[in-house]
Amino acid sequence: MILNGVEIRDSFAEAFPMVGTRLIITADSAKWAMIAAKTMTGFATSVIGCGCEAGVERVVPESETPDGRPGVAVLIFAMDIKGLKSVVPNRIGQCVLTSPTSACYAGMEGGESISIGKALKYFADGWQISKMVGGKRIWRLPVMEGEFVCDHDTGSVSGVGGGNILILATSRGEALAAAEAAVENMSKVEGCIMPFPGGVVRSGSKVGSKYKGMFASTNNFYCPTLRAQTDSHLPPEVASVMEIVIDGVSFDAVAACTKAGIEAVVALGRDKGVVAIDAGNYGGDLGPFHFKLREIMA
Amino acid sequence: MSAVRITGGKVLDPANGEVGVARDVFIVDGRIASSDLADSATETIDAKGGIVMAGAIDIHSHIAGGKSNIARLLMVEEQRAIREPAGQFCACGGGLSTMTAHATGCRYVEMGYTAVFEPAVVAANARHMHVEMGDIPFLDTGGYLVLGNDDFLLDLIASGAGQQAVNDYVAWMLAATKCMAIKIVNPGGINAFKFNSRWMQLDEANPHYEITPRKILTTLIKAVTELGLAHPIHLHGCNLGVPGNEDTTLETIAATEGMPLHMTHVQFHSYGTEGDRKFSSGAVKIAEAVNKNPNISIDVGQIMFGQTVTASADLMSQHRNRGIATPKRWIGMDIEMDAACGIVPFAYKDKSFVNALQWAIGLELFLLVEDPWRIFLTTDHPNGAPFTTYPHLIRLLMDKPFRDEQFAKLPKSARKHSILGELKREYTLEEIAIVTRAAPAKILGFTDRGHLGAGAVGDVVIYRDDPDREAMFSRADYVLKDGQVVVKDGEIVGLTYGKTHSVAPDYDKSMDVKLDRWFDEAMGFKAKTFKLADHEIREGAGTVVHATARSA
Amino acid sequence: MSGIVLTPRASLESRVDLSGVLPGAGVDFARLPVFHGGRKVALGDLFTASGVDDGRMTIEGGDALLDSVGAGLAKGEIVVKGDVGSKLGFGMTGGMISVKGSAGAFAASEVSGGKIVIGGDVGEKLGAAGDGSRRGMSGGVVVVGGSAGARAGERLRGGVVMIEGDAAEEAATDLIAGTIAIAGKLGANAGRGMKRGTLLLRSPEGLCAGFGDAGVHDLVMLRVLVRRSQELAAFMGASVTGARRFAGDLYSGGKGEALIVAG
Amino acid sequence: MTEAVGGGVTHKDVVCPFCGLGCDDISLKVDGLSVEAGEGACGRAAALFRRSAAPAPSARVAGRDASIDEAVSAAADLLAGAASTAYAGFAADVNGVRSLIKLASKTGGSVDHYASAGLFRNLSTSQRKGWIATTLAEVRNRCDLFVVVGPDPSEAFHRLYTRVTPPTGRFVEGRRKVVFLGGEPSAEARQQLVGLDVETIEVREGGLVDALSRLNTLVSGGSTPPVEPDLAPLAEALKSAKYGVLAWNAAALGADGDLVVERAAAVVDMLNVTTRAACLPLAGRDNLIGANQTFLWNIGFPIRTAFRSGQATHDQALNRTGAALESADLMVWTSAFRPERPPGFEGKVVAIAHPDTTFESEPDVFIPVGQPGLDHRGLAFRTDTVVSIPLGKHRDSGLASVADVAKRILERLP
Repeated sequence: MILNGVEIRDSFAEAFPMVGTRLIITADSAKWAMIAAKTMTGFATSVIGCGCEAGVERVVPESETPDGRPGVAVLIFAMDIKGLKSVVPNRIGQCVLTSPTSACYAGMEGGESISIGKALKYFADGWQISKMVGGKRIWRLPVMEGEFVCDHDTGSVSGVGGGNILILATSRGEALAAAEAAVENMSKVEGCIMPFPGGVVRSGSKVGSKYKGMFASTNNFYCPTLRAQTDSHLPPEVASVMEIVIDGVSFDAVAACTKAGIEAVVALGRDKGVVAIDAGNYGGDLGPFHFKLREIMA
Repeated sequence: MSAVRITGGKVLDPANGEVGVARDVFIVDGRIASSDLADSATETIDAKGGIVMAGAIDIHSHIAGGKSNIARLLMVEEQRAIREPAGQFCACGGGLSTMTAHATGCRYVEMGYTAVFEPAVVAANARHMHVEMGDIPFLDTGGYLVLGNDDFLLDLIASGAGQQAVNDYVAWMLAATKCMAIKIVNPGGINAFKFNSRWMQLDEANPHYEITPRKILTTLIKAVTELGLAHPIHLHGCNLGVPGNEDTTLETIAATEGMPLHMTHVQFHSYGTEGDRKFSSGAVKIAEAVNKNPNISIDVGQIMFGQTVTASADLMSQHRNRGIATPKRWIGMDIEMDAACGIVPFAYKDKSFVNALQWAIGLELFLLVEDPWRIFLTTDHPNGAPFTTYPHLIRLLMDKPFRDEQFAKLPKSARKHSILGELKREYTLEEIAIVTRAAPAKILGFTDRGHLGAGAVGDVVIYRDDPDREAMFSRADYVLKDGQVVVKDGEIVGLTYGKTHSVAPDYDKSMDVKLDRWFDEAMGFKAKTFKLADHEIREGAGTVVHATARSA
Repeated sequence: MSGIVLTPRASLESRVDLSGVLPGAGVDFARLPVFHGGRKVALGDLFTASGVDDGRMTIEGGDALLDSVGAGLAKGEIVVKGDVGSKLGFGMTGGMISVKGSAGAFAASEVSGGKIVIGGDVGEKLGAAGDGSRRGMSGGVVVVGGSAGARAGERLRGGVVMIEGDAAEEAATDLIAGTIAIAGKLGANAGRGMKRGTLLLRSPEGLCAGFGDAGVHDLVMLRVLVRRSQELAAFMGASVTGARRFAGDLYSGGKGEALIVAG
Repeated sequence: MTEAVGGGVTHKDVVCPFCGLGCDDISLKVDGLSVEAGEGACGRAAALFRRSAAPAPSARVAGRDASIDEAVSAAADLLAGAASTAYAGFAADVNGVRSLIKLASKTGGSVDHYASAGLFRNLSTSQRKGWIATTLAEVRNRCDLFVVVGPDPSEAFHRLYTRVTPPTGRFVEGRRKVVFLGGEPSAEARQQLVGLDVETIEVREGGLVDALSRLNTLVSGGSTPPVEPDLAPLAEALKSAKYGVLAWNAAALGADGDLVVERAAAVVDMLNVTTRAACLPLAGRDNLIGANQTFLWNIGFPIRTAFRSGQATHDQALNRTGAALESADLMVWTSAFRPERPPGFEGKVVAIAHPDTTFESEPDVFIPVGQPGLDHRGLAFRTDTVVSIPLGKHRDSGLASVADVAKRILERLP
């Protein structure tokens, strides 16, 4: 399949189940809401090394937030519910509780509940206050600046982690420009995050390594400089590859996000140096979710 | 003359060696008669297909008194939820673990019980106990007087007044309170708690009197032996409910040196400390000791799962238990230089490791103690469970597949610590008749109860021979109390009241002088006010006084 | 409102306990046993029952002698077009009760869910713990259009109580948790023994001596409350951001609060 | 013990039934029908035991003298016709109470005792949370620090201190201390307290709840705002006492007395974590405690219970006499111990009462009854709920007992 001169390779992204949750972080200003959100989703690019994958999902307007202040929705994904229960309160405790004027609310209902305020209340050393109103419990933790307000818990969802696209381009600059365009378009899709820096990962990996103890290592098949030494998957004109990894609350969300990314890249076209769109997989036997690029773009 | 002939049933009367004998039973003027006395039976009861037994006797059930009233007060939810069934014989009472007097008599007699004994009469509360027992229909009753924490006694022992003085005091107290046996609850421990001790081991000295529980126990065992009381000391030992108390229980058995002792609710005293939760069954060791020591008898105090309330004179242990109260409320009282009480509502949960193991320990005891004449069927009502669970307990004892089925429902962690699954024994009907009738009568010294021989009281029960023993023992087809039919086809058909039993061994009248002074000085009122008069018992009927070796 | 309609046959002279008279049970209402004075009678002796039991029930007229109306209600709706007596909605877990007139003592006592709206006044111990119970109302919403008698919210454990009129003395005594908003005047000794929970008031006057002033604060929590409870939004205004905070009962080591908010 | 003297006999060691302390050293001089209390009787007991030589009044129906039979019949008719009966007064010995319970359960109606306000203030805590309580003799022998909470209970329990805090106690080392918190001893009490350390801690009017709250917080190791009175020394004294007792007369505590009781019990609960302490919750008179105990073992509920068609329901607010009378059409007033004046009532009234009872308006049926402990034997409970006291018969007045009258009415019911 070729769209606007860009080859959509007959490949698929192979993704795994993850469990995730959404939080709404508010603050007195949009600026501080974003600072809290960015901080709490920092160092959360890959479960391999970070224990979770997290990112800003969207900016939430005042009219939609639980306290009427500017807000940001974030999504956090982990490999299992136990992992999620551990990372979520930890991140809120270190990065939201500490962030000026912030408050933190459940961003989804249903599923297994993930303690947030319930776990964080002990910081208040007995001075914590719980309120149960409208069927929901919320905690107030007195802090030096005033009070940190945080819902008791949030819901969770069985989501999809590791959706991806690979952008194969004729130069590093063109690859990055295409990736940026893709991320911008993908960010509009609700229910998804691109957890890597700026949404882009330049060091896509393969499973395993020659070194004992390494779970992942550089994806030499897509490294342009190794073309001569390895069974390269790259066409000769490709000089740089950027990957965008997608975690989402559902298969459909990840599929929509994938599509949005490809569309943005295709819009740039072959003229802007994009040669092909590919996706990372492991042969299809490991991850239950397969995002077939050509089906998505059909 | 009134005479009743029960015909067509199979008589199960282990005391007289009759096991399923097809014969008629005659009751003349309220007592069992030999056939030739009852030719002109005025009433014939067809017991065809039924099993005829003597009325059952419960030797340990907290049915009355101040602590029962406190329990009723605390368990208002239960009282609201469970009311006596409406009908001609309803008295507007209610409750299950806190059953009111009238309901207690009705529910017991429906199961075929005709005598129930209150095992913890605090002397100061004896008058209340008697007046309340007077409102329990159908049942013969009597109380065991709680001694062993009373300051007068501890002072007597500590001051070296001698065994004779103790004997005289015990006799004086029995006469004053019109009780029929002596109970000891946590010997010296309740008293020590008043001096702020929180634990009391068998050989630990009381903080004030400096005498040990062992000394109190052995002194009172001697006293009841020398006074000639039929029932041995009825002991609730030290360290109730404490993991590791199996050692205390074994030491206590050893301390008797062959003198008779009845140990009550032994399930609560058979705990080891093995396993990762430091709680394990001591039933094997305890049963072995009971088997080896013919001077020892026990009742079990089986627990059953569900809500109940624990009521005990042992405030020392109840204060420790206050944190596990369910619902969260409890009452304690220090009582009159005499004893105490602690009432803690509690729900035994089958999902709880400890509760599940307690359940198994009770059954292990039942199955491991070999001599049915020295073990009695109790739940320590209401402490382990309401007495209404007896039929279920009987089925657990008689029906191994049923028992295994119940056992399988318990947490694996608890089952791992119990040998219950390996115990193959099933109680026979005869053994049930022994543990619920013949043996209780014997251990209490009744020669005219617990059997169907000529001269015995006309307390007779006819059960339908139902293979489901729980159903069988839940409702008797017929119950006769003193020869009068009070239950027919499982329904109460008439209201009667039983008698109160007591003993009155003689004592040296110099004890009167000592106690007059004690009451004047320590108690602040008069000994003669303390003493119950005959006219106070059952509206003037007085008690049935049983002979003792020294009685006048 | 249709459903079952109960119309009194005559004015009542003795108290009537309507425990067990609940919509949605699919029973013959006329034959339901109820306590009347010292006797048990059939509901049909006192009321005519008409209509279809579709989960709703209307009591025409109403009477201050009608006790335990809606006690134990779990679902459905009850409307009383007049007054009720003691224990309105006692132990209710869900559903809706609306009383046009006034209610007696122990209204909404031990309620754990659902909503009760009372147009008029209520007697003492609104939402309080009943005899022998440790805890009062633990969830749900109660709105009182008029004033409340003494000890409103005693031992309240949760839920939202909204009193549009005054609250008599000793409101929120030994309050454990939950929220009481009082638009009118507060009687003496409010909040004694308050452990936790929130009083929303117009003025601190009436608070017991054990409350300490913590000053005026911007409280993000208020913005959340008005978005989660229409009753509290009506009380505080949707744009509320701050309140003067009093903490108490400090005499008993309590960590409750009284927030003084403008109307 | 009975001695003949002059124109009568003197009964010694008579047990007094009134306040619930159960003093048993009263002497009564009985001459025919006249009774005069001598030694041992406190002022109130002397007044209540006193009888003139005049014979008791006859039973009355609608104000006219009637035989007991006629009065019993009239009472039975009224009961049978009543829609809603309030059994009020309810002051009788245990047998009287038993019979009244049977009557009430048969006829339907609510039950309350006229002196029950204090009992229910105590139950508000004991039933809800529980407490650790004690009895008179324990206090007498062990208590080294006796804290009187609120008004001096000896106003109602006259010989209280003589009974529970004599100068020496068997296990009390040193001088016993009595602290009055928010009350002060009467002149009579001061005489009983000679030889003891007596301290009074003043509490502002209506401030007892707050004071007890603060005491509880201090005993629990918390802090409270520093307001007068300074209760830290009392908290420390209680913590270092061997057997501290907090005593109160709940009937004298006022409308927020339930809160006082709750906090006092909490203080005791906390003290027992490290030392020993107990409550001595006093309440009631005229066998209130016995009536409640008898109710508990027969019905399962405290008094303030209603019977309707053989079913008992317990509601402390609705079955309070005052509330019950608002919708009752018949009041059965029982008062055997003293001529307690019944509350005014618009409906019909059956009074089974002390011969000297006066009424706002003539009851429909009046049946005079004897006093337990004077005219007939009986049983009453002491105020500490554990001990019950046997009451004797000390004169032949011919007056029936409450039990007899209630039984006869029951038998006459249709």
